[in-house]
Amino acid sequence: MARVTLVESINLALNRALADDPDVVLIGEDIGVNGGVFRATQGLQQRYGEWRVQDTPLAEGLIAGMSIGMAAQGLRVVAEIQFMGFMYPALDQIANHMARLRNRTRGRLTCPVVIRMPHGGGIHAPEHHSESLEVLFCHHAGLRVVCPSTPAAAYGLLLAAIRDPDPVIFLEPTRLYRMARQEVLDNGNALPLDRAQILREGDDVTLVTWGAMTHESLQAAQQLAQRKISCEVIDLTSLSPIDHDCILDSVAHTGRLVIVHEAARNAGLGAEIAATVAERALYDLLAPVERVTGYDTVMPYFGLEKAYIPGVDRIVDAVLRTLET
Amino acid sequence: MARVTLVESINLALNRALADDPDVVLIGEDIGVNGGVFRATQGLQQRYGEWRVQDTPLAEGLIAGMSIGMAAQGLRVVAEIQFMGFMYPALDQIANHMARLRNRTRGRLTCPVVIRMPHGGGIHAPEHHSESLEVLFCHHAGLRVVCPSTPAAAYGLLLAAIRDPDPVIFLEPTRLYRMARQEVLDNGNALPLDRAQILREGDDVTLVTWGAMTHESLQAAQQLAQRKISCEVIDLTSLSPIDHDCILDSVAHTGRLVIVHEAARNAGLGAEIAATVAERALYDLLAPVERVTGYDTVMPYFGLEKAYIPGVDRIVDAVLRTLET
Amino acid sequence: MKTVAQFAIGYEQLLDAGGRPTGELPAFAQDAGELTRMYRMMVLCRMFDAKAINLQRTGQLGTYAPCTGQEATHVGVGAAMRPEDVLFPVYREYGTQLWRGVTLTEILTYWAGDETGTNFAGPRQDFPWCVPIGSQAPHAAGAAMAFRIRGEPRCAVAYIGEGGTSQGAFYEAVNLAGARRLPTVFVIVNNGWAISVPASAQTGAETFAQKGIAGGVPGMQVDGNDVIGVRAVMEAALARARAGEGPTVIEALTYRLSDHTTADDASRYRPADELAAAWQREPLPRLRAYLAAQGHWDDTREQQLRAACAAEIDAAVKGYQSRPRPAVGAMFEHLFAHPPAALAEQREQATRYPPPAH
Amino acid sequence: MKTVAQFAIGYEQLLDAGGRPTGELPAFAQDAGELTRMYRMMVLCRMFDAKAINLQRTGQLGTYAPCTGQEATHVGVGAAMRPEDVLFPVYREYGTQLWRGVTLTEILTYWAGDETGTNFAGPRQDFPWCVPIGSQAPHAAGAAMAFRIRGEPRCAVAYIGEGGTSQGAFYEAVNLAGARRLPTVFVIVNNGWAISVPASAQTGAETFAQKGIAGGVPGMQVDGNDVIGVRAVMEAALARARAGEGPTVIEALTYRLSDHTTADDASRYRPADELAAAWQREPLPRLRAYLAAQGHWDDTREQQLRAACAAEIDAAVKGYQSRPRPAVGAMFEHLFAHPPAALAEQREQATRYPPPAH
Ligand SMILES: Cc1ncc(C[n+]2csc(CCOP(=O)(O)OP(=O)(O)O)c2C)c(N)n1
Ligand SMILES: Cc1ncc(C[n+]2csc(CCOP(=O)(O)OP(=O)(O)O)c2C)c(N)n1
Ligand SMILES: [Mg+2]
Ligand SMILES: [Mg+2]
Repeated sequence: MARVTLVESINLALNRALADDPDVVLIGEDIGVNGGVFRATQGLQQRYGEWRVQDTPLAEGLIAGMSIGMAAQGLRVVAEIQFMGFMYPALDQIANHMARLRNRTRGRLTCPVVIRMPHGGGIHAPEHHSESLEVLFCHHAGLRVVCPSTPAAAYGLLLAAIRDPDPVIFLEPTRLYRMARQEVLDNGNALPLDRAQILREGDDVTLVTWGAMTHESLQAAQQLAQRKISCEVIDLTSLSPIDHDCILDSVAHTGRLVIVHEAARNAGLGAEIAATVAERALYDLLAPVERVTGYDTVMPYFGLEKAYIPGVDRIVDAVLRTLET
Repeated sequence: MARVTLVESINLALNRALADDPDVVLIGEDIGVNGGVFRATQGLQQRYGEWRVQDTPLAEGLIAGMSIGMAAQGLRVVAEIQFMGFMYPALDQIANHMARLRNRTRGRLTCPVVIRMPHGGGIHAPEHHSESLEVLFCHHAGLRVVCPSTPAAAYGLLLAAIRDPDPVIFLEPTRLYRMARQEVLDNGNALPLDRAQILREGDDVTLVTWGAMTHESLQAAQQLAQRKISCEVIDLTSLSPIDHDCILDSVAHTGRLVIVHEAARNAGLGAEIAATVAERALYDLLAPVERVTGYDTVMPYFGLEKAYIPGVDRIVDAVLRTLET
Repeated sequence: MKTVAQFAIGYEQLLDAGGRPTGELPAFAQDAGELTRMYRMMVLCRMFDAKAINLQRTGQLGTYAPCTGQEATHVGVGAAMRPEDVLFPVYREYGTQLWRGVTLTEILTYWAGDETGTNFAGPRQDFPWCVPIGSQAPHAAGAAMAFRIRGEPRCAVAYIGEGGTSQGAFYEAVNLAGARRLPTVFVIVNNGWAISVPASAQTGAETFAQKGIAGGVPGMQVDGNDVIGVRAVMEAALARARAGEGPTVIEALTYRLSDHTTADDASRYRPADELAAAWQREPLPRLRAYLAAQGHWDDTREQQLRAACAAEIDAAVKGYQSRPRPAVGAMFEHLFAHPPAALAEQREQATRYPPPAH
Repeated sequence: MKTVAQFAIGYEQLLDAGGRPTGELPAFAQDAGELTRMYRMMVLCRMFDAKAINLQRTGQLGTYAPCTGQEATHVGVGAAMRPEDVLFPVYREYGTQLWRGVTLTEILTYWAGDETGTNFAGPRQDFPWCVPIGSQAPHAAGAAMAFRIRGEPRCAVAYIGEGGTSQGAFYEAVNLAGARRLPTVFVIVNNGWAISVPASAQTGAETFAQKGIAGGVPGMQVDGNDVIGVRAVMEAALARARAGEGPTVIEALTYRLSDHTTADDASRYRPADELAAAWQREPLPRLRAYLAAQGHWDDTREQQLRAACAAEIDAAVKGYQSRPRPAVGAMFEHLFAHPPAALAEQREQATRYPPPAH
């Protein structure tokens, strides 16, 4: 069992999938010799050849579109979009075809595609390299959206996503790629999709978050623990479908909910969580819901990105506000 | 003062804008000789010539992209996307450039562009002609999103959108294009952006809706009135920014909130409204919030579209549920 | 300045507008049975079109996209393909689809707003109709990539209208196919119009065939009303592709003799004389003239054929009209192989609120 | 099969790799002052590159995209344009931008992650750097459309990397410009690589210049390390455009002598011998050799020039380092001319939570 970073665990899972199943094919920009700009695919083209680990021409719409043709032919395509801000040209194919082909043909043609992409900012990168656009995928039926926050989760969920017969958008928290190491057993075991994960149990307030913001949320929980405030921290992990039961159970216990995400607040995924609680657990709530999110601005150039990404202070204050009542 | 349909009021506003301001230019597919597939631009190319009312090559990404170059040069571009399902290839340009150019250049270059497109289903059209994708625009800072539901609102808001110095996504409820007539004074007066409109005052429940669903919502309110239940019906009109004050005032009065929209439920714009109420008006709520929405499926082919679009019954039942407590 | 690259676009026509061969005809055209089958399919399409338009006008069908005028292109392409090839149609290439085993009933069911129409019983791997213009081209390149990876001697055939060639997705697909020498044939159906926009306004390119050059893919034009010419160039392109020599772009010059769809009124924008002239070049009489000149056709056979087609169409319409209507639950059933739990609740709700019958 | 269209791609080089004229040089090249200015700008770019890379390596700048090797293309294009033309750059064409009045300080400010760097004091209508590859091409076509509508004798110049030509947006823009004869010049900078992907894997096209043919736009190649050649073909293309004769696609053949950006390590994927060979063709020595051969240059002048450039760069770096840092509120200020009320609340909140100083 090796202690690996999140990006290394992705590499392990991709390697495992390629080794296990000859139908698995990787495509993307600079994923071949270069091993991807984050090195997620490092060494894989050398091992599996130029057709199974393939650099495409520079066109994200093409990457998504060709994936559909390949997948409908029975290949299991794992496509990389280099940065999330570049996924827009792919969205037409993802929303209008990938998410719909099974339904459109009443099950005749299917799209077992995983689209991997980095998610979020905080790495001092140029414009368009730090976006958090998960909600744009979540709103589309026919897609699963997954965002692991630990190496082990990344490994098991990526394998699950690749083996799933339907399209999965797989978001990789850029800031966490190399932040920490964890023991990951490369045993080919997939983790179940569609499930949230409780990262820390607590009694006073429920914190729901995902991706790199799990980091700040756990730090906030720790700070609050010193003030004898006990936070339950839920890593949503599956952004679509949302594991509402996990959240509702926790809110039934704590009575307070703070949602933390890096994406812009307006019509972000936090809204769906808050709305569901307002519908299904209104009477459990002891205090108004709080959302701690990116602002309704565009992600600023990196000089101000730390002012945009919710910090521990903002989370702590939001939790304290829910306890004022 | 003429009694006109919604699509005719759009035509009046476009004509007025072209007549008043030589910088106004219309672009789109089939908007010239053909006057647009819904006839919104009927007669305008004949009147203003082939350069000011221009058919583009068949490419929505291009339409959005060229709009940016034109607008940054000081033209006021009104672009038509033929159906909302075809807006995806334009989203890259809209999100990555149109919404950002002012901010990116610190105000040096701006994008006074209006992108018009039909919104919603119910017209027996083929696949991709009936989408409700407003939330994909709303999540992006730097855009305004407007959706009028009456001919008079369409006229005044379209003029406001064209005169606004920033990009506005202008959604036209397809099902209402010819449903009703209203007196519209073609006097060149714009209506204020950013405001919701109360279509019907009431005391027991607040219904928030927009676009074609105002129709079913008003019908539901009428049915409920017969049962002595008084609904306040708010036409959101400005989908981004949301006029939260209008909603919060109403909920403070009624204590109950039902949100009605045609778009899919998951991460739809209704979630933002419910979330904001759960944050800012929790103690006003006498009952859980209800959302009556399209299902989390893809918009079905038209044989089942009436099963997808929320009907009056579903709205009535949701209102009744809020009154059970 | 020295010249570093040169390109030429050729034009093929094997039967002229009067049905006269322009030279020696290819082998398949020596087979009267084969030509008759092709003629039969063209007539079936023409008659089906009329029926479908009629069904739409009488409220028995949704919006329908006719194929009248384009039958030679559609049938020529279909006849050149092998069953194991995969078709990526747009929305009006019924001749190709029918040749490959899609049924008239499936076509009607699709235009009635029912997804079951796309669940072809025949060519199981063929893609369904593709409404977002241009977006099918990358699917074809992707399928061809799969054939290439697996070393299968199969081809992907992507249709696109001349209007559709303005979409970047088309170009991206051509470029990929060219870069990787994928077994793909892109058939540009230049029918003169993209709804109300004439081909001349769509591009400054002298031909649509030359769009391939941007991707290093050879392009050529063919008289799209000459079914023998279309089939011949298509067979050659497929043979090249199967031999690993890469993709081809074929521009078929034909004409949309009908409205764009039943929701369109072409008289708003299309000059009447242009339409009249196009009727002079249309594909059916020319093949019929050739068959007759060869002694393989006469009025009796024509009447028999038309009666047989009418019967086939009637039977299909009956099948269409008596098909089971989709249940409300159908919209939830095929989204996922393993649907998330929440969907079951919504399905239950939808079933409680059935739509008003119509 | 008859031929219906023919195309050729030409290649231009006016100074060879040794700095020897290949024929008669254009008028501007008779003006030693002008050539010296061009040489000066190329040297400034080269030296600035080194400085910026150094700032990045020492933590004083963010990721930076170098231009080393491409100076002749950038300066040649800039020198051919008029001030009233509008530039649509990608991200490394500093030579063009500097020629047009963008400052070194603005460039550094941009790469420091500060939007104020894009608020050029000089060319107010030029577009800022464009990160999403290919997406600037339609902007250029749109600006050219505005010039056309208003009848202004101005041109839009869009840069794109050879990798960027794979994006549909590029093709869509070329097609529009061709269809409407818009005054646009598309400059494809073929520097051999798109990060780790070689030009040969990007397309099956023999040249990138031929991508114009798809849109009916003439294309040509030029030696992109020959600043005289680049400026000459660019001037011709701009003159054509201004005369209403439509757009041109120019492929400048050059080489990225550096890493893709400071975040990249080209030694992972790029053969060392290819790089070494490219250094033999690089642009600076060849113009210098020509100037020297004409008696307009010598070591003293070179040393003076380098000292002057170093001073200019130092001053710019000082200006950069002492620039005002953006306040947190800046991210709210320029979203809208008339910001919605809710934004003020968020701005207030953001101000309460300033980021940790760094
Ligand atoms: C992306 C997209 N934009 C717009 C439309 C609306 N539309 C349907 S058909 C059509 C014209 C297509 O013309 P062409 O490609 O020449 O095909 P044809 O109809 O002539 O066969 C348009 C604009 C669409 N279906 N998809
Ligand atoms: C849409 C998009 N996809 C991916 C990237 C990441 N990326 C940045 S530069 C680059 C390669 C560009 O190559 P080329 O167009 O040849 O320009 P060059 O860097 O060689 O000047 C890539 C893939 C991007 N910026 N935008
Ligand atoms: Mg057409
Ligand atoms: Mg390059």
